[in-house]
Amino acid sequence: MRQALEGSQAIAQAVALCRPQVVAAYPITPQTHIVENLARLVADGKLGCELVSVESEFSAASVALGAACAGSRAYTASASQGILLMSEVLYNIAGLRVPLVLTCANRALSAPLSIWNDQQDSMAVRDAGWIQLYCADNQEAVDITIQAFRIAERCELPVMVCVDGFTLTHTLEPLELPSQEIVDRFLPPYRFSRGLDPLAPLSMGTLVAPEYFTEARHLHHEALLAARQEVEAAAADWAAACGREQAPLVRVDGPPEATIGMLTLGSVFGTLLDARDQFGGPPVKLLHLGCFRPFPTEALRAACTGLEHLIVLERAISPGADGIVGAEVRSALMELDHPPRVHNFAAGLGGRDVPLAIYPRLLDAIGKPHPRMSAIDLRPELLPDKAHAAGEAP
Amino acid sequence: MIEIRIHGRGGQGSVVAAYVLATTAIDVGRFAQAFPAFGAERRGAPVASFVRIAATPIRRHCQVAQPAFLIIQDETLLELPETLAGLLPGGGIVANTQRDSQALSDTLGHPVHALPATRLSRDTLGRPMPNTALLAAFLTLTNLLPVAGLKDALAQRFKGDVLARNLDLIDQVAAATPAGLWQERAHATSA
Amino acid sequence: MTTRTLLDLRLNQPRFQGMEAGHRACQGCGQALAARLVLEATGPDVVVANATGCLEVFTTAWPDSAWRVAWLHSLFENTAAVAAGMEAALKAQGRNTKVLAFAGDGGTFDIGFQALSGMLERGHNVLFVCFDNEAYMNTGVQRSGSTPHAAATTTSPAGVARMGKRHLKKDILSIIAAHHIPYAATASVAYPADLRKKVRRGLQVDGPSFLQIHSPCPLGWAHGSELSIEVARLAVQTGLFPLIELERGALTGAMHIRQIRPVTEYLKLQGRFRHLFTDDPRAREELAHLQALADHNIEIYDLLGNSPEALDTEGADTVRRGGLHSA
Amino acid sequence: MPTMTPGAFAHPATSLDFKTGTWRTQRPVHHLRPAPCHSGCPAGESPRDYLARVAEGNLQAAWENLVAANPLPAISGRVCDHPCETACNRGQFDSAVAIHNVERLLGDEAIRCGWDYALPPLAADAPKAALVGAGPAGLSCAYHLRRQGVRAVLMDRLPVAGGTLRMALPGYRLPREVLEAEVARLLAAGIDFVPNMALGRDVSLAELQQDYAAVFLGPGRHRPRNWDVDGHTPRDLHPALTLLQEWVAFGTLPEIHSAVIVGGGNSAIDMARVLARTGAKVHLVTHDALPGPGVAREAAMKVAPRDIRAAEEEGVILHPEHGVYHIILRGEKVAGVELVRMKKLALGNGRYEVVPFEGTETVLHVDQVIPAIGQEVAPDGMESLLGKRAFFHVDAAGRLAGHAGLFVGGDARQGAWGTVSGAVGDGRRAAFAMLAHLRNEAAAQETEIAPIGLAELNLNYFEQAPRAEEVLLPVADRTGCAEIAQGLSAVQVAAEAARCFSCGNCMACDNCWTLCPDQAVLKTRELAADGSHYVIDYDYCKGCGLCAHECPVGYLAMEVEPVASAPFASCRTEGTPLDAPVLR
Repeated sequence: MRQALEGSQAIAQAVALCRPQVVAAYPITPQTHIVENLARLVADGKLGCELVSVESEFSAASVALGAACAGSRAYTASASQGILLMSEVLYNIAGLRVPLVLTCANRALSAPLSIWNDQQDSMAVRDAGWIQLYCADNQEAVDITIQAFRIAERCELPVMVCVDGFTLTHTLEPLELPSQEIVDRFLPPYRFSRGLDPLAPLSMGTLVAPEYFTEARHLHHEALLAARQEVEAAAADWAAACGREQAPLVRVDGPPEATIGMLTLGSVFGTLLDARDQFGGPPVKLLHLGCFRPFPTEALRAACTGLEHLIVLERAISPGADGIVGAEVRSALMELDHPPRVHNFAAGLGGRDVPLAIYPRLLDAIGKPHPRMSAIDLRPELLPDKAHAAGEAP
Repeated sequence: MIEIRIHGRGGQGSVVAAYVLATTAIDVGRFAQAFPAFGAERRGAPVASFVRIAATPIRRHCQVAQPAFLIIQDETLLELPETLAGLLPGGGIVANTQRDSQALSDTLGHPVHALPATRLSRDTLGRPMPNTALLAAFLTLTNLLPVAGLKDALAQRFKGDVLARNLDLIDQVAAATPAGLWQERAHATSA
Repeated sequence: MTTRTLLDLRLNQPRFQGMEAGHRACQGCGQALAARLVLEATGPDVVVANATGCLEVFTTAWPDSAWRVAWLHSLFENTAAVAAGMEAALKAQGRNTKVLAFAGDGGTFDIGFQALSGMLERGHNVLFVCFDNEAYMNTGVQRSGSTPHAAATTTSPAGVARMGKRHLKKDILSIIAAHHIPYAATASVAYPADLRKKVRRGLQVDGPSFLQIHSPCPLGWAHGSELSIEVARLAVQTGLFPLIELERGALTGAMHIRQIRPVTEYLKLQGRFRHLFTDDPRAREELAHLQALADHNIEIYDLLGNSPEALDTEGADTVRRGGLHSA
Repeated sequence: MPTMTPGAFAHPATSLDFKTGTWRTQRPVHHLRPAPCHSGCPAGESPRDYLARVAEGNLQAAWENLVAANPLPAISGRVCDHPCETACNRGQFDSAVAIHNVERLLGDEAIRCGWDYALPPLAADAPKAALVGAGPAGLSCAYHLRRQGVRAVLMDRLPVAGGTLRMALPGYRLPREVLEAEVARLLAAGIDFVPNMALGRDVSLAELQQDYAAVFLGPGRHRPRNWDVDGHTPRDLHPALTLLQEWVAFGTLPEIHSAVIVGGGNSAIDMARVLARTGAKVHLVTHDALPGPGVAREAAMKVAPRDIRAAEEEGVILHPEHGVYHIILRGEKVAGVELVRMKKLALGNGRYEVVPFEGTETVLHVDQVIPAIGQEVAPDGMESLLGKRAFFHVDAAGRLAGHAGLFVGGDARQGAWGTVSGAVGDGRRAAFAMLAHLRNEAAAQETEIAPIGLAELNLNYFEQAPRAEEVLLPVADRTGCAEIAQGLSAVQVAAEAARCFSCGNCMACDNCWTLCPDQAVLKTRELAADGSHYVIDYDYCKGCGLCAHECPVGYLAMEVEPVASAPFASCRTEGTPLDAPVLR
């Protein structure tokens, strides 16, 4: 039933509905409210799980790994610097094919230090071998968190649910929370085939020599690619269970005949929807990439057929490269007969507000020469003079 | 869609006020959104929080740049230029102050409704928490949402004596505030 | 006779102002006060490695910085290692600029402990200062290894099932002392002269030194911003936060308590212990537990002074007309 | 508009651009308040301030501060009943500061070193005033008039100045050489003294009022009040004052074996002690109570507790809260007295009534009764003014209603303190009233500000420290006029000054400067305009209240932040010079 909930509160309730048995909690803005709400549920006896208040994110991921291997459904949450601190463990968890769910409350990376929202943290660990799902709003944050547990446990791969810090975690919105019965029917009790069991004592995390390493990595890669079907299956089953339409890989909103597309990840998608209504102009197809790993190549090709221009609006910059999502979108669309020209921009770095007015600016920018990768909302007046000049089109 | 900005100081419950107002709207079947100006609220530092209320789902996730109304929890904030920045022409201000509404309206160039929320809350709640009184005045002035909705929203957060005192405070303020004075202004901006 | 401007007066204060006004700390912040007191004792010839946390956030909101000393913030968990690197470099260059490491209790007891232990074991000539406000305050009062037993935080709330933090406050000083470093001590903002003396002792020793400064947080401990010193003083006078000095692992100094106060006098001023004053039997049990912990400290550190001394808990903060010129 | 720097580094102390003062909802303010020792002193001294000078080692500056109110410290230091010590906040902490000993030492040092009263030279056309009676009231009034540049012509019917001090105070309390030295120095500083000039005999009041625009009357009380019990008085009744004056002048006393002295003032106690020295068995009966905590000043004996103790040590038997019910006569000779318990009860309108209690009668066999129940104004020369009354009815400043230009002070006043400090205070207040009269301006109203209490001090910052007690002559040696109280040494006085809490005024202890988390309190070497040693920088003060809470002396108080009338009042930038704290 419809409730007014802050994003973090809703995520915590969703996690609780999935009956986690071990939760590793460590505070970091803007994720802290999630673990605070879980701690409140435990302290009030409403959630019977082991809440482990660890001393750092490195240990938060390690505790979750240990718990999942030992046969319990494990959960943790973090952001920004915390994600980097635990990155060594993240690669380890994926390589060990251990199922667990982590919420990443997206926040910029230091240096320079910022506590505000962008997606450089989850993008920085895109090669860790995790499934990475992005939420456009807090309703998706609830639904995708619940689906994430089933996806992880069926694929035996860890799932990172990415939610924009502050703009979603600290925003109160009307949300639907499913009943415990619906979640219990959708999500069976935790079972991990390779769990540590004295009766079937497997050895996990072995040393693999050159003769065998490639095959191990290949299996991991295959599993991740196959996970696309599981992401879609989970979305379909969950839509049937809760009655809300899901758009797991790529959400498309706009007239089929549109020749201009605009693709983004996270909460900016809602702002673009409102902006298109407000500013009008040429027909534009708005795309939201709900799943970044595994990269939904076929789904993207289908969505972009017929487009002449595709604006990719990223929320992070890889210094020295031609964009992150933009580069992957270009390579995915190359084999199309008439691939659209990809215009790659970043916006809202370090929490800068992305207003509705970004929409006309983007449409205007594709008509003029622009660098292969640049921040559309850069403030040149803040730059020292010589760099300012270099900022012009090459 | 109506956009409202609430100004206070760290520790004065500005974020709670935004959440309560949005919860009230959602409970009576409207769509709403509330969020704090994201940053480290230091006790005593000026902070702001935002509320959007509309008839259709609110999909955007960005700051409120041109609010239709302001709620000022601490009158000393009226001295900071950024407090009134972007307020729509004719945008109403509900201010927690002992000073006279008309005098403030002339000075600030916007319709102001002044009420001594700190004193009222100290007398009725036993501690200086101006947010409930200011919200009650705002809803009475604009008829944006039924005051009864505000009471239900508070019932979700408080109980027992604290709730009873808050409800009593709401009735006091609603009775002393000209109902519907800004109704058409609230209507005009919600188109 | 000239009318001096405020700024002219500010730039000619008799003590070194290592941290300037205009930082964004909350009203009555114990940590802001402690940091400035430390730098008054060290003077300007220092380099500071600062961990993530309140102190770092409220002093360096670009483009403003409150620091007048060379200062670097890297991450939350690597402060001691960064400081060790600085010390090695300065040694290589033959410069005797002192290296300081600043961290909160989270950055010392928990996430930064490994790097700290490494730095101590390798004997780097660094003074590591832990500003202990007993929880993760920058992220909004979550429990840390330093949070006292039974204190309520947002991640160790006083709920139906539990009365605040279940575990005990980590005895960090004993663990640090077990590294057999030349000097480790505790200090409090309620005794500034004692604090500055211990900073100077830390700087004089050759090798690592550690100072844990009790720094009240009006927001997190939930007391009035004007009570920070009173609360800090009671923490010492009740025995809950003993002011002691350890050299090479042995206890070599302690501020004796002239008149021991019951722990309730300290606890009742703070909202984080409010749940201990309900008529719940577990609350009474926790109060007795905290009193026992205080009595234990008094016993093992021999804190009870048998006769009034000039530098015991009543004498150390006695004021003199014209102020304490030397301390 | 800042320019982004590589790695976003920041320059030192740039936080000064961010004025956190806008966070305040209350602000700390320096609040100079009177200390209880000032409010308690009838002479208007401010011991806290001269104790501060003593603590700083500047005894002359201390004396100069003291004599700004009371020109006779060497005398009052010895004989005053020091209400300042009763009021001292430190009394409720461990023990009051020995203020009277400090005052005595300063007075003695001034005499020893010849410190100058530095009275301003008189202008040729300076207004002049006449003063009748060279007792403490007259001397003080003349001195204060001269400080204000008025020529003071002080006359007394006796050949020497001093009044009651000279005539009635025994040497063991006030040594003659101290009295004469201090009075002489005061007169030499610029007061025209005219001895052997009795009002009514050598000059008339009318003549004075003709020659002088302002006349001060300080005749004191020198006519013993008649005393009787049911109309009976023994034949050889000697009032205490006359016996005392005879002893002080010639050292002789009539032959008395045992006596009852009736009265609770200084002359009663002195009479008892002088008589006890002759070996007589001496009782003192008074309806006053013994002074002490909880005893109202009006109901208590107007004698310093140390003098009461000394009297008991010297054998005087005290009967407080008693009265003489009958005198038992054999013919006209006294054979004994019948005593009864009595109590001075407050009537509620500030007046007191003496109530005897039937059933508590006792008999004392003595051969003499000596009344010491105070004196009245000798009316000679002032009959028209006094009429049938025993004292002059004047307002606080000594103005006599209906007689512009006529002022009265000292013991001659109805409701007088009956002490030296009271008389000195009367003289000072009358002087300023006369000055206003001479310049025909409205007299300034002395507003009474409540003194600062113990609760407003932060006692964590003070340590228990015993009070220095002066040595007294052993009882056996208290024979002649040798001074009994030996006073304190300079070292002991310095220690006492260090014990002073400095209530309500900054003692530059550095607490506010040391404990401000925002570096918003700045220390000044010079004295700031408001007399403190610290300046609060309201650009940055966040109003947390720490400095006010930790100020040991209650000099800092928090007040609600004044909301500027016009919004967007610009904050002060650091370049502009200060307005309040101009540094001298």
